Amino acid sequence: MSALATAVVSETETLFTAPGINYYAIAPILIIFGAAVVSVLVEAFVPRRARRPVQLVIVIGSVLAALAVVIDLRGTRLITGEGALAIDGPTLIMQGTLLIIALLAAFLMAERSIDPLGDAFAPRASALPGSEDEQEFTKRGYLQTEIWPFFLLALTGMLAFPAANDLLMMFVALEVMSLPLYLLAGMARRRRLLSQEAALKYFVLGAFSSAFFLYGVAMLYGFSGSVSLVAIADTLTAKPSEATLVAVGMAMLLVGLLFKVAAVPFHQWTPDVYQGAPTPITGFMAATVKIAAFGALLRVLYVGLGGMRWDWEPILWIIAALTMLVGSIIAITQTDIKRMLAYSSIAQAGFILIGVLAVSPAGLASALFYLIAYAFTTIGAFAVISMVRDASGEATHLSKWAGLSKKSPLVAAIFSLFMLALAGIPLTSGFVGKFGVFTAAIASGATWLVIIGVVASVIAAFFYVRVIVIMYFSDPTPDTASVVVPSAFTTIALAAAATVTIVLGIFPQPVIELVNQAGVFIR
Amino acid sequence: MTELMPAEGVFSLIWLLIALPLAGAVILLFGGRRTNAWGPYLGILTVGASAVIGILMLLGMMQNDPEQRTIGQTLFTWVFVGDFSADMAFQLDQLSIVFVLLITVVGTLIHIYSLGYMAHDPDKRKFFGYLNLFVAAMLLLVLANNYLLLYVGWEGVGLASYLLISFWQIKPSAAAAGKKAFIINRVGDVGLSLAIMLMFVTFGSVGFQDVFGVAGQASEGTLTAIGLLLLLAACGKSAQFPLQAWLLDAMEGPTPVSALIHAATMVTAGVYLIVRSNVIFTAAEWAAIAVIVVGMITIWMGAIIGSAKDDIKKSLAGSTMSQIGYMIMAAGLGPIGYVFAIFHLLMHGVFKAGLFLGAGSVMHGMNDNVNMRRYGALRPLMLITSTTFIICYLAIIGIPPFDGFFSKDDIIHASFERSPIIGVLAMLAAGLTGFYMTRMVAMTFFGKARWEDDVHPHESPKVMTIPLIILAIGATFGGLSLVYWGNIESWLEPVTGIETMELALPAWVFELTTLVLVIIGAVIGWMTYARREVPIEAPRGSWLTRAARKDLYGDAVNDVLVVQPTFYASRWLVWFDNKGVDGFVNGSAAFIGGLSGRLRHYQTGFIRSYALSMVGGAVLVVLALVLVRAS
Amino acid sequence: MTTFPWLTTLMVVPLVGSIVVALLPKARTLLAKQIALVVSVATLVLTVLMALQFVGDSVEPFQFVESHPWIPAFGISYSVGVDGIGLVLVALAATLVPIVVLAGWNDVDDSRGSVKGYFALILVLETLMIGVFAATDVFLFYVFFEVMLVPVYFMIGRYGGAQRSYAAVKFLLYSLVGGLFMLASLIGLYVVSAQMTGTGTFDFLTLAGLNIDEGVQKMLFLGFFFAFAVKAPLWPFHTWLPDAAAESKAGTSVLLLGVLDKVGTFGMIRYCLPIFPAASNFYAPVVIGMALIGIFYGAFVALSQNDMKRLFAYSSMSHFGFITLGIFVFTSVGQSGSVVYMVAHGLSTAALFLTAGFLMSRYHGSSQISDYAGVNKTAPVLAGFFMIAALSSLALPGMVSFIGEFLVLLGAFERYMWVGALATLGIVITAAYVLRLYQRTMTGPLKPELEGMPDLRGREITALVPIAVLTIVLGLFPAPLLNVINPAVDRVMTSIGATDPAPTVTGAALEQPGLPAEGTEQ
Amino acid sequence: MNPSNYVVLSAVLFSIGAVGVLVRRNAIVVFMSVELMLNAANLAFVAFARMNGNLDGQVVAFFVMVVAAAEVVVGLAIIVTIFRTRRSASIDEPNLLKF
Repeated sequence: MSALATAVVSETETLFTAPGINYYAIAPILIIFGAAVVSVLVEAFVPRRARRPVQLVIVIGSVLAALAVVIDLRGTRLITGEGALAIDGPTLIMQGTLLIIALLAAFLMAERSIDPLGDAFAPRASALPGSEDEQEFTKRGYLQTEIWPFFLLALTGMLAFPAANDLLMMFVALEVMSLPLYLLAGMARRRRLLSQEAALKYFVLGAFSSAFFLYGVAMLYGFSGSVSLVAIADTLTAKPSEATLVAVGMAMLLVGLLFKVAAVPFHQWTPDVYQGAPTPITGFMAATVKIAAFGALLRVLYVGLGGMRWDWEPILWIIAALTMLVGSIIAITQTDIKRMLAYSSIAQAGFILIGVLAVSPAGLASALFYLIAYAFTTIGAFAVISMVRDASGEATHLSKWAGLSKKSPLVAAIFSLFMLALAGIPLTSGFVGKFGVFTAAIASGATWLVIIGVVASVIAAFFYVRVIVIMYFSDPTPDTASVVVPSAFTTIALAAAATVTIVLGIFPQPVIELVNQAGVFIR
Repeated sequence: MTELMPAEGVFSLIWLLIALPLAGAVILLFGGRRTNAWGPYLGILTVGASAVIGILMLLGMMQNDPEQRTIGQTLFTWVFVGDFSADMAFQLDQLSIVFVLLITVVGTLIHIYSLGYMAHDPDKRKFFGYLNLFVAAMLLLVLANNYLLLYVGWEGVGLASYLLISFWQIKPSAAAAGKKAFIINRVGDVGLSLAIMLMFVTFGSVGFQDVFGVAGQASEGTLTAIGLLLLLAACGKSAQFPLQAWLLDAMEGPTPVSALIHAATMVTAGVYLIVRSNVIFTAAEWAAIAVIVVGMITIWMGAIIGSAKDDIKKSLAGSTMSQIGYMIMAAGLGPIGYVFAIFHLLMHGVFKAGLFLGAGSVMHGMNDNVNMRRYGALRPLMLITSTTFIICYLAIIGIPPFDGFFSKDDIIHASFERSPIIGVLAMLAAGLTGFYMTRMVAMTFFGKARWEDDVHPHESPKVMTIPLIILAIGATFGGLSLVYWGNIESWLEPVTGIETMELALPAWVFELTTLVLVIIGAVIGWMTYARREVPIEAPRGSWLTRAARKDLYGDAVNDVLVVQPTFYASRWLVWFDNKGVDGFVNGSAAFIGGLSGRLRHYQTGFIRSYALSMVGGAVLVVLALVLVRAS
Repeated sequence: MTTFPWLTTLMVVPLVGSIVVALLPKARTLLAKQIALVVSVATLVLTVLMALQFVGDSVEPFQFVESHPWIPAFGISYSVGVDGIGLVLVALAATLVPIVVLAGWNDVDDSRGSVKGYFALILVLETLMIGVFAATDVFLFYVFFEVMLVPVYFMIGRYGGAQRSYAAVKFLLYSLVGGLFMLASLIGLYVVSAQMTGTGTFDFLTLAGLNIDEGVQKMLFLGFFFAFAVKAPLWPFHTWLPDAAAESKAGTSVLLLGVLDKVGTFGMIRYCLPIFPAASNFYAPVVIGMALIGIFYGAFVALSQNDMKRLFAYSSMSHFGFITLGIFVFTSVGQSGSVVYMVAHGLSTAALFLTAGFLMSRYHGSSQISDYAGVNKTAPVLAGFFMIAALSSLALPGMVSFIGEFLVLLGAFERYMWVGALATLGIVITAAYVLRLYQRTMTGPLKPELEGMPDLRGREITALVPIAVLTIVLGLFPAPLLNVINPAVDRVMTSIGATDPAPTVTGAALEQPGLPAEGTEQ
Repeated sequence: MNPSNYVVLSAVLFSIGAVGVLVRRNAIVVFMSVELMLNAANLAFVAFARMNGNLDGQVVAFFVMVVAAAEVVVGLAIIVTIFRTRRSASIDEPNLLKF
């Protein structure tokens, strides 16, 4: 048994599988899943006019209920579902964060005041872009309500993904999470060609990566005779010799997961999808998929492959460095704000990987904190993007943000806050996050990675700062977009994101305690 | 070392000596236009009050025993760090009181004179403010009890000099001259700074008493270094070779300034510094020799320049250089010379102030023209000015019984004591003095009138002539009285030490020889410039004349050796900063930007290309893992 | 010892003021200025009250200490306190802010950023400046160090000149590069402290007390020093400064060069030396080399600048060379001199930038030297202050800058004679570029375009007078500075295990009357 | 027959699928290639289940089939929409989002 495993596993549950299923422990997943099913039924049976309010009640109610259960479950550490699901500290923190972020994302998706034509989604995704049908639907004020079942299903997958303790569960969760997102990405009301293209790219590449993931699972199964992470870890300790099978399996598994976290060189879908997808969905997916995927990655690496730490560390090391650098470097010449944030999210993935690579409880805690900080900031940033508009919809080209501070000082200030947080300026959540992962990494001896991270941070700071330059230091042009006053939905989401960004920057202690107490993954 | 006496009675006012003119300066300079009306009078009053205090102190000091004439007054500890400490403290002894009197008395006279000379200048108030500032700084210089405080006065007079040289700063030449003076002085200041530092490192203190008390214990090398550094400082302040170039330009300032600062007092600060540090120079022979050499070179440079200039003030400035050269040289002669250096300094202060003020008076009547070739035959029109000028002239060339005779002859004697070569050179230079001063007097007051058309020469008002008369009286009797009545040698002896001269020949031989040489020089001058027609356009002259007109190429040398290379280096560094250092910074930014531009094109937008990079990545990861596992 | 939270109060007052100013209606510009002035003056008064209670020769390393846990998970606390060095710099900041507010009264209009925004930023900056000098927790220091960039960035970028956003971004990124490397070192330090003491800490005194392995010190030192070298700025990390200074409003430049850049040199003496004594010794020759190059490089480049503000920036670079030199020669004279120099440079820079700013505001805001000539004729008061500022910059004896400069040179000379001697030559070039500037702008015939240029007004004079008075008074009576600085410097010297060289001639008793206590008997 | 041959076969199939994704232009064919990869994995699961002597692999295969079916639904929906918009099923044609 590796040193890590000894450190990580302190309980004797290793050989003990719970008989049956602890339903309360997996209730958050079940609640959301149940709500999703109900939501599908609502689509079928509830009259069109009533669908939106009903769906909203279901979504908000179920998310809040799930959140309540997660909070109630705090401190739980158990493995249930015949070893398929691990409900432990990290899982619960991620689930909690996912639920809160999902709630904010739901608010953004429910926003109707921003776009004069309705919400951010095509009234009928099946209608041809620009066709008479579409215009008719728009005129009638149809709203797409199928987004809600998709949303809930994706959320189900996300909640299960970091909890999955065997690779089959993980694969299923991955697909449950991904498939609805593929569809959601293609449902933008405006710029539908881009949106559809994003959906296609996301789907094909996502499926492609799933195939890798699955094949990797197959190899590991072939090696260990089980898809359980614990069993794989044990087999690795027992017979560390079978090089090729394990190496191939591990590599392909990593490819699938790294695709989801958008690590270089598996990142290329990210800019296209982030740019093309409807902005609330981009915000939702940028924040939550990253959490869920890192949750799964962490569990696979720490629990399943912890014994092979010395094998995967150098590779992930290079990938992390590349991810930070490539993401940051390409972002500096972007002209579309959503695309820029997509590259930024790639770079951020690299920073989180630093925490992952610390391979220590501190690394896990710091990665969790970073994910929380990043998720709130990101969803807030996309909320702002959804509000900055001109006649053709969202004004995502950076030139249209020139002098925005004149038109709306408050929004410009909030967006600047998010940019500074992403850049990692102190007194914002992003700084504490970066500080945490760097600290964990240096404590584990990954000093050079931190130095690369520092260099990448500087490069990244350039493009975050550039947005501030454009908003504050340039004079408004006739093309400058205006900021639409949103309804309470977006306002709440934005306020929450901004508040968390500041509070986590100034008083991070409670959350740091939370992630520290989350301890380690259960085995 | 003499014990410091506590400052009691009149001596408790030492600080007031400085504070009075300083207060005057502050009020005049910061008081603004409100003080225009009465400001100049305040200026005179404060300096005059200082003079009175100074005289009282002299009287008080004379009542004490010679050993009890060194008075110390400490106000507070000024700078203190670790082992370093310098007090805001004054030391009044026989040497400083001489300077105090010179500065305050001559200063008062020149203040009064300025009342007339500057009567119509709109910035008269500022002028008096600067003059007061100068007096305060100069007093601080001579009263300080440690080198660091001396440095404050040292630069203070430099500042005042700068401000006054460029007083008519609307003239670019005046502004440039002031700047030049300050910068060249700064070179000298480097010497003073380093000397102070070396003293601290060597002796652990920069106070006069401490340093002189243990100076003998230091190695000769160190003392020589300190001596040379002090000499550098003296060269800067006293316009000695090689830092002489600023003095001639300094004549851009108003004439009273030239009289006070660039003749009587400030430029002699170098002499003060060397004499004050006599302990060090006595112990460091090579430094003393360097002092003699510098002094001798300057004596000749100044004399040659003075002989060739047609500008009356510049000619006088050359003369000043030369005379200070005498003093510096004397100070290099050792204990034998210190007293004479100070003696000559005092005498020079009086007659040179008289000469400058006289020149100012002439200019006043000649529409501020300084070209002696446009003077001539002014004597009948300016009786007082010419008489006083001629008295001072007799003093400077050393005709008995005028004061220069006593002081200069002593120096020449002392130099023979040291070495015949030095003596002969000093003696010959005295002859040259006779020539150029006669030339000046002849061109100005005698010969034919060569005035410009609209000039109506006239005598100056009383406020200007009275100081002239007083100075002339001083020039007439000063030497006599200090030799026969006051005995300056024994007065200064406790400070400088003394050494009796043992000359191979009786003193009158030297005196006579010198006198003969001076008269020969004077006669040549007279024959050339009074008897013959003086052309209005200067003749081309010999190469030496041409060189002397260009200040013996002092500026050209500085320009080629220092100024040009500095600006060349500066421009090169600007280029290097932009292209090199900043170029690297901007270049790395541009590099990353370029890299970004390239990298983003790998994001082709084609799904299959993305898939390819995923497959490629996967293959690499697999290979890497297999390799890692295999190894 | 009082328990009143002085330092926190000093930080809170301007912060609250800033919020109040920011929340004012946009049209109430006058009120915004008035509030800013009142708040900054109140802060100054509080600072003076605090300084009066400072015990010069206290045994405590820090006074006015406050400590509250902040992020205990990382051993981070909100700990503030000042020693003599911190105190004088806090005082410097508190002094300059009201002056800048007053001087910048009409500097900004509504054309680009809002007026109230400018003043709110100044007040925020004051909070951060005080914080950065008062922090005794290294992490807290870092936070202030970095966050300070943000208001300055906005002050340059929003209210600056034509190239403002280039300058602002360059400033920010350059500083961030330094800051982030420092962050890496900071974390390294934390990890080392965790390894050595069991629990990681950022407490300065604890860290300074650690005996860190020399190899580790050498690595960690670099991160800290790089950040400080960029901030100070030391050659060759200086190129952001001319741009930032040239594009800023005069007030911004004053705070930037006068106070903010001091954080760099402050950091060296407060953090680099005590925490990494061995590394400091190891790198000292390199640093001294950089400082020397900086002294001459800055001065030479300043000599042929045609832009006043760039000239001041390069001259500051030269001055920072002196300050750094003084710190790294490891003599108490040099280090005390450096701290005095920091104060002096703050004052002289303020005077230079403000007078130049007043001058520029009278002629289309041009900072080109060649646009001016003979100003003395039409604006003698302005020229007079310009002269005082120039003299202060060239360290005229009798001004506080002289004391700083001389002590630095003396300290250097004590330790390395030739270094000190070489650096002393710098004073000539300094005089050259300063007087050349004065000559070109203030003297000579008045340019026809400048005919009728008004002289300084009451408000402007009010802003300049305190600087001039402080410059001269502290030059003649520096005891208030030296009394508090010397004990702090002694502590630094002890922490690096350095002792002052003794005079070569022994028996040179300090016989002057009125010596401080440590002097020998009469 | 040695079950490990099936593993080799599955690897070959997986590779064919992967290459198919890379070289084919028609979105449907690309999609089928992905399905081929999934099924290659299924084959591997089953073969390994046989080799390891437990049924886990076979169970996994069933799950994968279900997931694949769901994926088909989603995939076809997207591809059909794109086809209707662009009148083309070329996977290279949607190329607005790049750089």
